[in-house]
Amino acid sequence: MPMETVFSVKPFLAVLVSLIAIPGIISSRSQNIRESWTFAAAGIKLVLVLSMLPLVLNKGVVEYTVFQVFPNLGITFRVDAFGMLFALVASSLWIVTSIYSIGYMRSLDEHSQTRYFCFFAVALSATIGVAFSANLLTMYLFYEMLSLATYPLVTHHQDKEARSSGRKYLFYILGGSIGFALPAMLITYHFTGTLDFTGHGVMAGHVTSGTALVLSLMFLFGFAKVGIMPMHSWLPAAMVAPTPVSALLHAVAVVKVGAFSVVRVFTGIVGTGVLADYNISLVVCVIASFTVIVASMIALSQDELKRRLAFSTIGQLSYIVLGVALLSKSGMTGGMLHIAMHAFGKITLFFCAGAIFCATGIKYISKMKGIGRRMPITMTAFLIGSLSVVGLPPCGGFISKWYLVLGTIEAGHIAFLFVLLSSSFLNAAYFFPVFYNAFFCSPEEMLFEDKVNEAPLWCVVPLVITAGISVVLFFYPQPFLNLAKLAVQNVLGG
Amino acid sequence: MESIFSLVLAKANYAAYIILMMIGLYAMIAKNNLIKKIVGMSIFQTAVILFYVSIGCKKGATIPILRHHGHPEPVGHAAENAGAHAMDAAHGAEKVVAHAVDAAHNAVHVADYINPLPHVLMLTAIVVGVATLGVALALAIRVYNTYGTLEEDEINQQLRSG
Amino acid sequence: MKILGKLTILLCGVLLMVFAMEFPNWGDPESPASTHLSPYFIQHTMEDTAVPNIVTSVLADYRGYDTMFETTVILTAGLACFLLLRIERKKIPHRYYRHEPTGVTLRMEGEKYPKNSAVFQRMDANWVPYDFVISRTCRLIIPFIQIFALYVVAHGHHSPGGGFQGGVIMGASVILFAISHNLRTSIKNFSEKTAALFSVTGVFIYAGTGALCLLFGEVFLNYSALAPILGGDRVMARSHGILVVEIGVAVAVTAVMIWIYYNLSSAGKQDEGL
Amino acid sequence: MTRHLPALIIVIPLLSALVTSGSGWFNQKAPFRIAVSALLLSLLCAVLMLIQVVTTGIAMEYRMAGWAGPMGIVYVIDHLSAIVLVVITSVSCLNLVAQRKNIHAEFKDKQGAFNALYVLFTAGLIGMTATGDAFNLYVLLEIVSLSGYALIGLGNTRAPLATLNYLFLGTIGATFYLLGVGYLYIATGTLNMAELTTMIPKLMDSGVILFAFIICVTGLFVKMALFPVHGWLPDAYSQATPAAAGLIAPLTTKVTVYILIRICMTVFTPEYTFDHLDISGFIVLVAVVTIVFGSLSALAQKNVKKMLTYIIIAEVGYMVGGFFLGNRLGISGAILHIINDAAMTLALFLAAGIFIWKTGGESRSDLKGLFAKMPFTMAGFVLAALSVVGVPPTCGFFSKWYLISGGVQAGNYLFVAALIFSSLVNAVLFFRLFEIAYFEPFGEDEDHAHGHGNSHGSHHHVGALAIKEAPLDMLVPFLAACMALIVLGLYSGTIITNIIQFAIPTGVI
Amino acid sequence: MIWQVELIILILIIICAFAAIKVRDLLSAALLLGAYSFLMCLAWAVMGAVDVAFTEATVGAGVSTVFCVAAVFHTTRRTKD
Repeated sequence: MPMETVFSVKPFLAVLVSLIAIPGIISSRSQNIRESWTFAAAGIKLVLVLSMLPLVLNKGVVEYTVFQVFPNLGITFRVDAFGMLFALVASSLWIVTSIYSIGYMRSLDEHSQTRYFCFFAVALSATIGVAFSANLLTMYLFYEMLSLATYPLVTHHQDKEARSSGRKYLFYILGGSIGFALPAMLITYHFTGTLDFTGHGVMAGHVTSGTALVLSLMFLFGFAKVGIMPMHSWLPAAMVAPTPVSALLHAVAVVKVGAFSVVRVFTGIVGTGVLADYNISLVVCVIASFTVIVASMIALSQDELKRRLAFSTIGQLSYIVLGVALLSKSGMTGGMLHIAMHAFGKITLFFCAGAIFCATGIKYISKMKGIGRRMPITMTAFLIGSLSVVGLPPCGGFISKWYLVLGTIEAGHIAFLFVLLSSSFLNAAYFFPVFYNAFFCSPEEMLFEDKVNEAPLWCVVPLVITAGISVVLFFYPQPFLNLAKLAVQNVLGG
Repeated sequence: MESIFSLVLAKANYAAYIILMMIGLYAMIAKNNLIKKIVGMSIFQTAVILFYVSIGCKKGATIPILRHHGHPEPVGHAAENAGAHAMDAAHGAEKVVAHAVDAAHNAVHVADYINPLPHVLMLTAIVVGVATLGVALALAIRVYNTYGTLEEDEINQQLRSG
Repeated sequence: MKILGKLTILLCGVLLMVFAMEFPNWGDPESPASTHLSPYFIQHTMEDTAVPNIVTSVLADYRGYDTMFETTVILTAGLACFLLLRIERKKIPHRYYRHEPTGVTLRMEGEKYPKNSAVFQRMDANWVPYDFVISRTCRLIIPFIQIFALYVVAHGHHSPGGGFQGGVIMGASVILFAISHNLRTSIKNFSEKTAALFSVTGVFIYAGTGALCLLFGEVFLNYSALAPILGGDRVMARSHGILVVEIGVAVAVTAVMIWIYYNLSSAGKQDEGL
Repeated sequence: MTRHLPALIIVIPLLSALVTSGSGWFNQKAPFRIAVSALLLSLLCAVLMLIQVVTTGIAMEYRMAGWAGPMGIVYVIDHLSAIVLVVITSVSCLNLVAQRKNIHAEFKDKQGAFNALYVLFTAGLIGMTATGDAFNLYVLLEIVSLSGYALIGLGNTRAPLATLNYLFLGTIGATFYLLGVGYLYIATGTLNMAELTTMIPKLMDSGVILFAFIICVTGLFVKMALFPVHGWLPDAYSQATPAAAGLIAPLTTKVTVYILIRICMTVFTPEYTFDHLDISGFIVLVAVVTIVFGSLSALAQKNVKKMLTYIIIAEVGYMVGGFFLGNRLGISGAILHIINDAAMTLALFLAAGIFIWKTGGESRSDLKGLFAKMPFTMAGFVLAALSVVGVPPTCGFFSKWYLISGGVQAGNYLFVAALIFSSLVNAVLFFRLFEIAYFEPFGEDEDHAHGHGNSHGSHHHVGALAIKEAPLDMLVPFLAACMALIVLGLYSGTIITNIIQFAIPTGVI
Repeated sequence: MIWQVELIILILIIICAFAAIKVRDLLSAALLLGAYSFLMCLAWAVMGAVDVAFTEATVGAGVSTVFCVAAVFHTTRRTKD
């Protein structure tokens, strides 16, 4: 596998750029200046990420070591296909979310907006850091940074509910990472002497099957952001956050960082060989399938829109884990691709939920009767988003799910095919009532006393954009598909 | 009889220091009154000094002050050597042997004098003892000014109730 | 607590006893302590430092660095007592005065007090009549004690004693004065500020001598570097250097002992004392 | 000049302490200035020596009074002591600068004595670190202890009693150490650490040496507050004034751990400590109990300072346990943690000092609304807390990394579990504080009398709305300390490969 | 070094130490501590440690005792144990 390695400071800059913007954000006197700092940082970040894309597509990697903290282990960045895929998703969605944040926060006149934008920037830095990290240590560093930076965002409202949710959030996330991931990382380091992500993992030949299983499970549950049951309940709780936060962080950045980390560790540290040889993949598949089904069923029973979306996310995240754990070429492609596809679909859904809340103050599905007539654009976008999540054409979600389904067949585990299919039905089932309520029920008098129209422009534009991208990705999935295929090639070879 | 007697004699000092030390330690741990504890502390420290002084003892030797008359005779010789000692006496042990032969004419017999080093150390320890005692008493006076008592249980009672 | 204490000391005691059995016999001239390092001191003190009292030479020269900190320990204790106890002179609710001509004791309250005059004399609250014998005897012997203290300091090279012992005796003489008369009289003669400054000066003499050696290009406390100013050859310079630092020790110890006594005996008020 | 650095680093503070103390009788501003400049000079010396030692790779030796080897007292600056010296001087200097206002408020007319004791304390620590003589160590230990008693005893009304208890235990500890030195002397006839190193291997089976080891180590355990003998620490440290706590809390236990390492490695040799004696497992167990106990006790505290003191106890467990794992990773971790923990504790106590200065209380509920009122202070506090929890890239993570790796290598999973447990508990502890500071609005209840008899400092209390960010001369040193946490973390690799690696005898793997 | 003398002194020292922590009066305890120190100083003088004995005589038996008495004077003589 010829690989061109370029040593460049770009990945580090991409991580740093939003941190550099923070002093600007803090010291800004007016809202507009503050927001322009955010946009500037977001734009530069996207440009930096994009500038590395051609190289990565040509099977090259970009490397940069910032600090050598241990003799053979440093804070090192390394951009490869999989990381690029994730970074591309995150950095492009940051711009959209920033637009949305402005609309949402200003229209609701939220307090402490400066703090909000600061931590948003930190969170993004951390996300890109995770995407570009070259070894487990760097990844852990940014993972923790993300956990902590999102705490003030999750608890933005600073009320009782936010407090208890924040507590739950930290309990699961920090508890998982310190309690499981950190020791697992150290034990791995002890056995293998390295933590670098390689194509085939580093554990092979160093650990026994039992140890490998325990370590894999410790990683799986330790990176609790992936929301594998039983480490999932922080996610619905974290929905107390302002919607843009839920959108970017809980549909995209945080949870996807969890999924990304798990995938990275499984492929780069544990190694596909070990996963297959010691039957760890099967165990992981079973756990993921369980999560997929149960989360979808719980989602059915939720009335609050954001909570329903949250449980939907839990299920969808397990798709990714499941896809990768299948260890077949298509399955892995599907899993990795799902990171991108689901991100665009789910963020649309969250934007819609936020827009509805912004315009009407409604959180519950049962009260959204007839809302589609008042907010047609929003609800159409919602339809597209949910189609993508369910996995129906003409949306991007279809592509990833297609690959996943192929993957189960390729791997010869037909049982998981049924899991996927039944889960898709469940997905459809929990999104259907929303449309039904929105479009086919007559509006209740009480709810629309005032004139209710679409949410502010700042809110609507982003969701139109993301819905559009979701559709576009169905017809033109190449950028992400190529990256995913490249990534799989790196892992499985050939 | 003779052997037991000599054994007791040989270790009597060590036994005494251990007993004293334990008395002091007991007072510090178990006594209720702060001044008593301080007294115990003093006894405790002095016991260790007794131990050190016992180390320094040497049978048939006298106090560590050289018998001499007027100025030291080999001054000139010593003056040349003083710097040299300072510079390269790193191999002290070998030097000692070398000098033992060398210094035979000096008429200073090591066996005649008690080991002075523990004495020096203990001067320091005594001073540390009195310094600690002073600070401890100062603290005890402050405690008394605050609580009006020196009994620990009464102080604890006051702390609990108020 | 008592039972715990008894148990602890029993355990410690037995343990100590067991290990003490391994010691070389008491007074054994062949023990490592007597054969390893000390012979060097015994044999070379004269040629190295020209001080026959080996303890003094080891104390102030070979291990002079230790002794400097030993003096600092004393200073630290002085500072600690001062800091812990010294309080601003608060309003004293009442004072006792003695009308000299009549011998009547008056208790006075409020703000205004008579200035110390020939007629009214301030007394401590728990005053006991001066014992003529004690106060006169003390007056009489204090000068002798002080001269003895000076002798102990100065003759430390040749006989037991040195800066420490001399300093303590000197300090004790002032304390004796304070006890036999009263604290205020003593403070009037030797104020707290004087004590504080003297204690600092004493340590400064020691450390400064050491630092002077640095200036002369030798290592810290190597008095032989001071030969040009102290006179004599390098060996005698050591001997003289020892005397200088002993004086420093004596000054420091004297002052600190007095200082600590002032603070302890008056609980920091420096007004009425033991 | 370079030759004299090991003497200058301690002589400068000593002489200036004297001048400070004297000048306090004439001028109330001079003492502070003299003290700061002396500590700065000392810091300079320490840095120069570190550079010299690292570049040459040879330990510096300084013969006090010109007497070499066993006759005189020798100062030895090797890699280990050089780095610890830098830590001591910088922590002391930073804290003094940060506490200027506190000191002025608390000791109006005793500036001279306070600053002198402060500097003497530092000088004592420097001496303890640099000395190569077992008895000289005792003398300096006593200087540190005595000035420490005075500094702590100046705290609030409860402080004298706490200090007296500290004094008793401290004296027991120091006297045990002295006794241990006596046992060593009786068996070998020397007090010089370098010579003891060469003599002890010949006497490995001697009971006297064994007992000397036991009693020395026990004495040091008392001084560093390991589990069964920790009782004095929380009371003493939490009752001290902020200025004193900020100096004593970061340094005393850490330097004592350094002494432990020095005694075990330089005097008793690693072969004796780890291989010949079969006690490592037991001591690691004690350390584990200390960690668990410290963490759990910290959970039960309402008073912020008291909570911090229990964390210190747990951290002592980290270091002792890591050292007695007996492998290179564990010892590296312990040494690295000495440095890191000093910085972390300094930052935490400076933060506590700022809180007390601004709000007048030290209970948890006094932190209400501080995130809004003092964002920079709280940002620093969060950073320090994260370091204690062990979140990268703060330094706490890296030392914990080495400690855990050491535990894994030694197969001591109990120790690993204890470290993880303690990290989790620390996370709970600090996030509980953050919750209060973040969620509860400021000044919900106005009375700061929370029934713990803390009258001291309440005069600083000003109206609720008047509280803004802390004064600059408190904030800047504090933030500097916080930045140091990150810098230390990022350069921990450099510290390990260039300094600590050479501090561990090659025999240890 | 006459061992009989020394033995007697050691025994007296132990008695003094015991008495100092047993007596129910702090002033007596302080004075017994002084006596203890003085006997200790005698013991050391017998052992040939003249400088140490001298120091103990001035510091331990002299000044320390005065300090203790001063402290007792300012606090209380009463004690329960």
